[in-house]
Amino acid sequence: MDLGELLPDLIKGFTHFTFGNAVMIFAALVLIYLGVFKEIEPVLLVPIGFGCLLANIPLAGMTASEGMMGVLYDAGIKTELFPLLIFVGVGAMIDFSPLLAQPRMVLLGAAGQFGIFGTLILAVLLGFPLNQAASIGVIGAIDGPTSIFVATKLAPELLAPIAVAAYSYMSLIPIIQPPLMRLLTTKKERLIRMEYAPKPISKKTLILFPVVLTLVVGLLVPEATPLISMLMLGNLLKMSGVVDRLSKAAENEIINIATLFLGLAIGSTMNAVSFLNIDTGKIMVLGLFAFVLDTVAGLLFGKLMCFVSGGKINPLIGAAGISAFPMAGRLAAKTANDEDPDNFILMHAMGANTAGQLGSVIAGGILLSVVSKMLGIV
Amino acid sequence: MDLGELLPDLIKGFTHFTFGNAVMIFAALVLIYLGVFKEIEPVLLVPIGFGCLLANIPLAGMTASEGMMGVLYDAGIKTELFPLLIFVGVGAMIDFSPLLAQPRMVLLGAAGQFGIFGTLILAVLLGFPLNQAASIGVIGAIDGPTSIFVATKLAPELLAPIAVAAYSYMSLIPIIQPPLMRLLTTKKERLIRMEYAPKPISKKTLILFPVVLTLVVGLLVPEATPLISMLMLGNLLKMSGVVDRLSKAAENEIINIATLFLGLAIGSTMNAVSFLNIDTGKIMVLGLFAFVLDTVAGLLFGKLMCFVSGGKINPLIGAAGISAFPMAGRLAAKTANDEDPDNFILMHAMGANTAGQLGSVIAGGILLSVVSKMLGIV
Amino acid sequence: MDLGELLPDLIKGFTHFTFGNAVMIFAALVLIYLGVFKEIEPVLLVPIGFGCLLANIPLAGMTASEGMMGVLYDAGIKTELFPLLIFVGVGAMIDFSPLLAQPRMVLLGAAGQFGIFGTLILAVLLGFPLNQAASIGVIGAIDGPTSIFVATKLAPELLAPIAVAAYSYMSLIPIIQPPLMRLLTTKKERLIRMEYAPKPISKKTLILFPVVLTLVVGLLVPEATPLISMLMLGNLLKMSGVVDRLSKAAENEIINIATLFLGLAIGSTMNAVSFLNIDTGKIMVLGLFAFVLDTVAGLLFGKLMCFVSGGKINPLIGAAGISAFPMAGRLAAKTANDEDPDNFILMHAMGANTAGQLGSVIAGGILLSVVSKMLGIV
Amino acid sequence: MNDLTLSLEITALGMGLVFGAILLLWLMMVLLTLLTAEKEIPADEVPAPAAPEPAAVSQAGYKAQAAALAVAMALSEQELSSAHPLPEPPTAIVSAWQLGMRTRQSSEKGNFRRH
Amino acid sequence: MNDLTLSLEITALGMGLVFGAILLLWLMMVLLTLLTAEKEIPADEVPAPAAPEPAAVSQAGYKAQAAALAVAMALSEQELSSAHPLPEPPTAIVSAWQLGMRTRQSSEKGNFRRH
Amino acid sequence: MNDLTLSLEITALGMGLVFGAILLLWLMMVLLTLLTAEKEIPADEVPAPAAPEPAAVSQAGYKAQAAALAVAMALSEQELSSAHPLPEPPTAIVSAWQLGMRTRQSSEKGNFRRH
Ligand code: NA
Ligand code: NA
Ligand code: NA
Repeated sequence: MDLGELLPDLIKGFTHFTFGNAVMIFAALVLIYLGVFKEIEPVLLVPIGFGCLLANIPLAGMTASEGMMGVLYDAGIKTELFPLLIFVGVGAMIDFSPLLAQPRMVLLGAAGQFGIFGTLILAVLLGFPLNQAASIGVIGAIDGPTSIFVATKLAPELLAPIAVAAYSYMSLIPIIQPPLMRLLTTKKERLIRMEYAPKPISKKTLILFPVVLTLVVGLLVPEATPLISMLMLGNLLKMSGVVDRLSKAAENEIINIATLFLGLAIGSTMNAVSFLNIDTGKIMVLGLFAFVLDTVAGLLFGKLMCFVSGGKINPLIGAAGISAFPMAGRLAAKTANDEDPDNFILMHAMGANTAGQLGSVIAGGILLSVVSKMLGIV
Repeated sequence: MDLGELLPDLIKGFTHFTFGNAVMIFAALVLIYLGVFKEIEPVLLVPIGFGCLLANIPLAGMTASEGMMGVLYDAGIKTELFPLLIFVGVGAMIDFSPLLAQPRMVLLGAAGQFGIFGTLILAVLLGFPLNQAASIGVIGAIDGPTSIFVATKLAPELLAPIAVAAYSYMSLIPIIQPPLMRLLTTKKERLIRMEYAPKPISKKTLILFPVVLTLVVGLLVPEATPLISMLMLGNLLKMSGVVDRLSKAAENEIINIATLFLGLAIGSTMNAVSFLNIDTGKIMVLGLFAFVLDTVAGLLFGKLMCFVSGGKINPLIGAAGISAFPMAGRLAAKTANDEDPDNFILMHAMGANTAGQLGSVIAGGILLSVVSKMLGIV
Repeated sequence: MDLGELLPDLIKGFTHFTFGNAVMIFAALVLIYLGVFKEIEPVLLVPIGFGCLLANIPLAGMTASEGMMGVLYDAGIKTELFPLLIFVGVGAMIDFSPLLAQPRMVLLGAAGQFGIFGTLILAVLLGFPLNQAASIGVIGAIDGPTSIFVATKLAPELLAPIAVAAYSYMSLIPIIQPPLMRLLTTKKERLIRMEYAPKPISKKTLILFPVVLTLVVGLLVPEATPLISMLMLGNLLKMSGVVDRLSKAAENEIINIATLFLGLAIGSTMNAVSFLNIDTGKIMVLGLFAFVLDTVAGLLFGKLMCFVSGGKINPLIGAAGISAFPMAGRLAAKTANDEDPDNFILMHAMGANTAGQLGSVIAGGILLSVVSKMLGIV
Repeated sequence: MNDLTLSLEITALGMGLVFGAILLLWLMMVLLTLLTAEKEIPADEVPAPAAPEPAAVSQAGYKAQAAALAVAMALSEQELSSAHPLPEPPTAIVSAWQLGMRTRQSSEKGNFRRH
Repeated sequence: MNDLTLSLEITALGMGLVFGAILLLWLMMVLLTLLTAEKEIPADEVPAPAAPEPAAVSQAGYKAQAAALAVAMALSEQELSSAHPLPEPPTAIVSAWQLGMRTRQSSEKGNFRRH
Repeated sequence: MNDLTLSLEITALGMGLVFGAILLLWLMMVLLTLLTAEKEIPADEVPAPAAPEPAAVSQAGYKAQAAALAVAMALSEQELSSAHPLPEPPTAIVSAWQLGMRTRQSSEKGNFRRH
């Protein structure tokens, strides 16, 4: 062994370093920067960014199937365990009483899914095959776990850009939505006050709701069962009030660990070869389009409900129907409040927002069902 | 693609729905109802019920081996990891000092296992093959993880009804035991007061006990080693007082997550095809019989000890020897206290109860050993 | 079936019990004793000791690949998941600001790695093949997860004695180091006071440090990436201050569970056949040698820095460069404080100590790289 | 059939199904709310914020009240931390015994005892 | 041999073994207790309920006592939460330093210092 | 080449690389510290011990101060425990609504309101 023979080995980290790696590491740093300093979805963007960093250090071997990131990917992404476990925790954090008190708000949760299908069409026009186009469309569900779940089934090769788009834009909602809200509604509409005289929702209703919903959605859209059932399991654990140990575990240990590992595993698929291509760029653009389209459709449907109700419904709550729970709901309430400091529509917006969460999961299941059928996957 | 072709696909959830599914979903609702509204072992019955619900939604695919429930089943039931992890947590919650202060109480822990063997004989008479009969008998251990552990080894096809019977009846103990207690003991016996002048148990004794017990039981009954060792590991972590981090993790994170996943995985095996048959009905009846027989044997042995000790032992504590830790112990003390508000036998009952816990695990291991040998499994 | 036929089966636990088992069980009891009563690294020695106990109960079947210990070993040691997860937690507990405030301290982290290579040479002289000698040398990293990580890659057959040596001696540091400190430094040197007028370290620096360090070390020593990146991930989660959920999970649930399982799994490899041989004895002696050599090298380098700086550096902090975070740092400060109650060098010692942690990981990666290359493993 | 036509069909079908499912959900919610309505339930039994409201503290501004609140919270926290549905930790057994002994003593003396 | 005979045999053998094992356990417990008995250990060193007993609060009934208790509990909780056997979090290092600096100052001034 | 020579080579190479890497780290740290130094940051913004220092309690020794501290700690603990970056639990929504209603009321009445 002489030094001349050894030198290539000493600098192998640098000699295997490609320009693509540099670009992706820059992207990783941007994600970490956005998470840490801009506080944009830090619980996901920091692990995703860090995973991306690791995926672009040559020869580190962490993303090989026997490396740590490969182990996490196989254990939690391939099996879909991580997004489903996150949903158990999210379910334990959702309160459906604003929705149950005003059931008609559920319609806004349907309207806020137009973006999914609009984006699908556009993706097809841009040349994506149907399975990929559908996966890209589900960014329009504006719900991380749903996007990841569907993409894993239909187009796992696009998982990384889809997840990054879904989570990045979700945190940009406070920037994306307000201009659209002001553009599409009149000041008079934004000033509409809504009564909130909810009928009291009994504990029994709140406990039965997740069970019955699982059954109904499960029978209507079997493909949505995993997502909806885990969301509802978390909700049942919380609402039942008798399994504090389990609901605390769901809200804390389970969701925290699953989130950390999910982020790392997804980030670790962002290697230069598979991520740095024109498709990724298209997906980022299409993702933005999906967010805009969802918001527009929600607002327009809100205006329709305003018209039909004789001006009793503030169309701003339509924007909360896109999902993005709970940010979109708070944002709609804040926008109305900014216009008139005495206007409080938070409960209505949260009703629409939880409806959007349900609508997103259902739409994701329907898309999965229809596209699988058409592609003969089933 | 025309709509006529599509329709069957739209309602596939309903067309695949069988009467058996309906029955099982009803059963699932009953389990959830018992857990949530009657607070019967909710930490297990709610997840089991929810898992059962999921197993009977057609085409949901959650119980397939690559579905979430299948993944949990393979990871934690097939490997026996979940019941053993639960035992680590249970061990961290047991205090053996009442037993160590009155070692003769340990005999009651042996008497409370007659139900296992009586049930086995009856199950054989009802036509169950030996491996299944033995698994059904272990319901008489009145200890969830032991029942699951033995059934997984000897008759995994009966896991669901056995687990459901074990946990459902365990929570019915406050209904099952008191009539038997009153029937089999005289008022004079129930009024017996017991002195409690325990010798102080040193910290050293409490720390050495789990280690020595693991060794002794491990050498005597190797088949009981996994169960007894994990129980004792949890106890050692707790009693040592120097690994607070680990004992807290055992008592909280580990047991909570394992319990949630165990319940879901077991519930998900309750599909209509494998659960809805005459065997399940027989098992439910045999399980009840096992509980009754255990209590009777315990009480009779308590009466024997009362007689031998010259009337110094209250036979009620015999009923605490069945395991069902810690409910049975508290129930025996409460029954004596109801008869005479100044009669406190809690420490004696808890001694018998922890002895019952040990006896159940040992009896489970012995049964596993003997039956494996006879069936030539080994 | 007659009793004569049955008897061998009844006492099979004893008939399969070997003298080796007895010796190993004694060793297990010693480990548990040291952990519980001497409080020597109890979070690791108690689980390791208990795992060893289980491995030496004949026919218990827990260490078979389908037994619980086998499952844990395959899930967390073979995949290297447990040591890496522990590092995420450790990273969340390290504060690099003392090091960043006095960057030259980092040199001491290099000096404290001489023991690795000195021990390797000695191990080769004692007849160990190169891969085993290198694994034994890494005991000199004085860092549990690093030792386990490297041994798993190069010589998994020696994992148990290496892990036991690494953790046992680490806790003997308060006994091993002080005599060496007094032997190798003059009283005058020990009395040297050090100014601590650190420049303030900005939050931005503390956040960027783990990211940049991962990149730099990853490119320089790809083999060190898994270890250094997980350490830095934990540190980033903590320092960023925006993902409290995740850093809490890393510091608590993740590290606690991984530690318990790691200890059990490693202990369970300590069966009589593979552990009780002359090699284990040699490794224990070599491990002690590694610790001594590291301390000596650190102190001598500390004296060199003292000389070069014109007597402004207290050479005691050299002993903190061996890693063994955070005991070695505290011990160096305590020794100076014992000599002169008004002499406080804790921050300098902690700077050297965190440098030692980094140096240990880097040295582990370099050794892995060089030896893999030479053995043609790569 | 090309992908574009297909995607348009998926859109029509998909949004139709989404609205259909959502309408059924609406129906389900109305029925569920009706069937499980409990007239006797007062409004405040709907899951309300469990924590004492900090606003109350600042409004009152009295030190004594703050101290009382601190005591109450510390006690409630303590109760909370020992509440779990699985078998209670070992100490519970001992303290149950002690409670029993004390109950006996106090009932002999006729002392008042809460709980 | 049919299954019934077999099951009767299993029962006889099984219960025999269970009682045998339990008798050995009894012996083991007696021996263990004898061998590890510590005369000098006062009774209260047996793991006792760690939490301050709520009963004491209600019996005393004095507000001052309650406040003192709250302080004590808050302090003990704080200590508890920072106590763990693994390396302490970063802040510990800084505060150890500060403690050191203060110890120096106070020892120069001759102040009283607890701990 | 025999193993001993090899091991000597490994030692030379290994320690050389370790020192090389560490020197590069030194450089990196100096650069990083220089490039990210923030003049305007006051010293106390460096992560400091979050917990109130127990020493302060013993030094002061006044009961009133201790009570105030207990209140402060209890409040801070409460805040801490409800702080997490993911969607807040259901109660948060209700209390946000209540807060909104109260803000409206109080702004109509012109009451002072902290936060
Ligand atoms: Na949506
Ligand atoms: Na039993
Ligand atoms: Na080292």
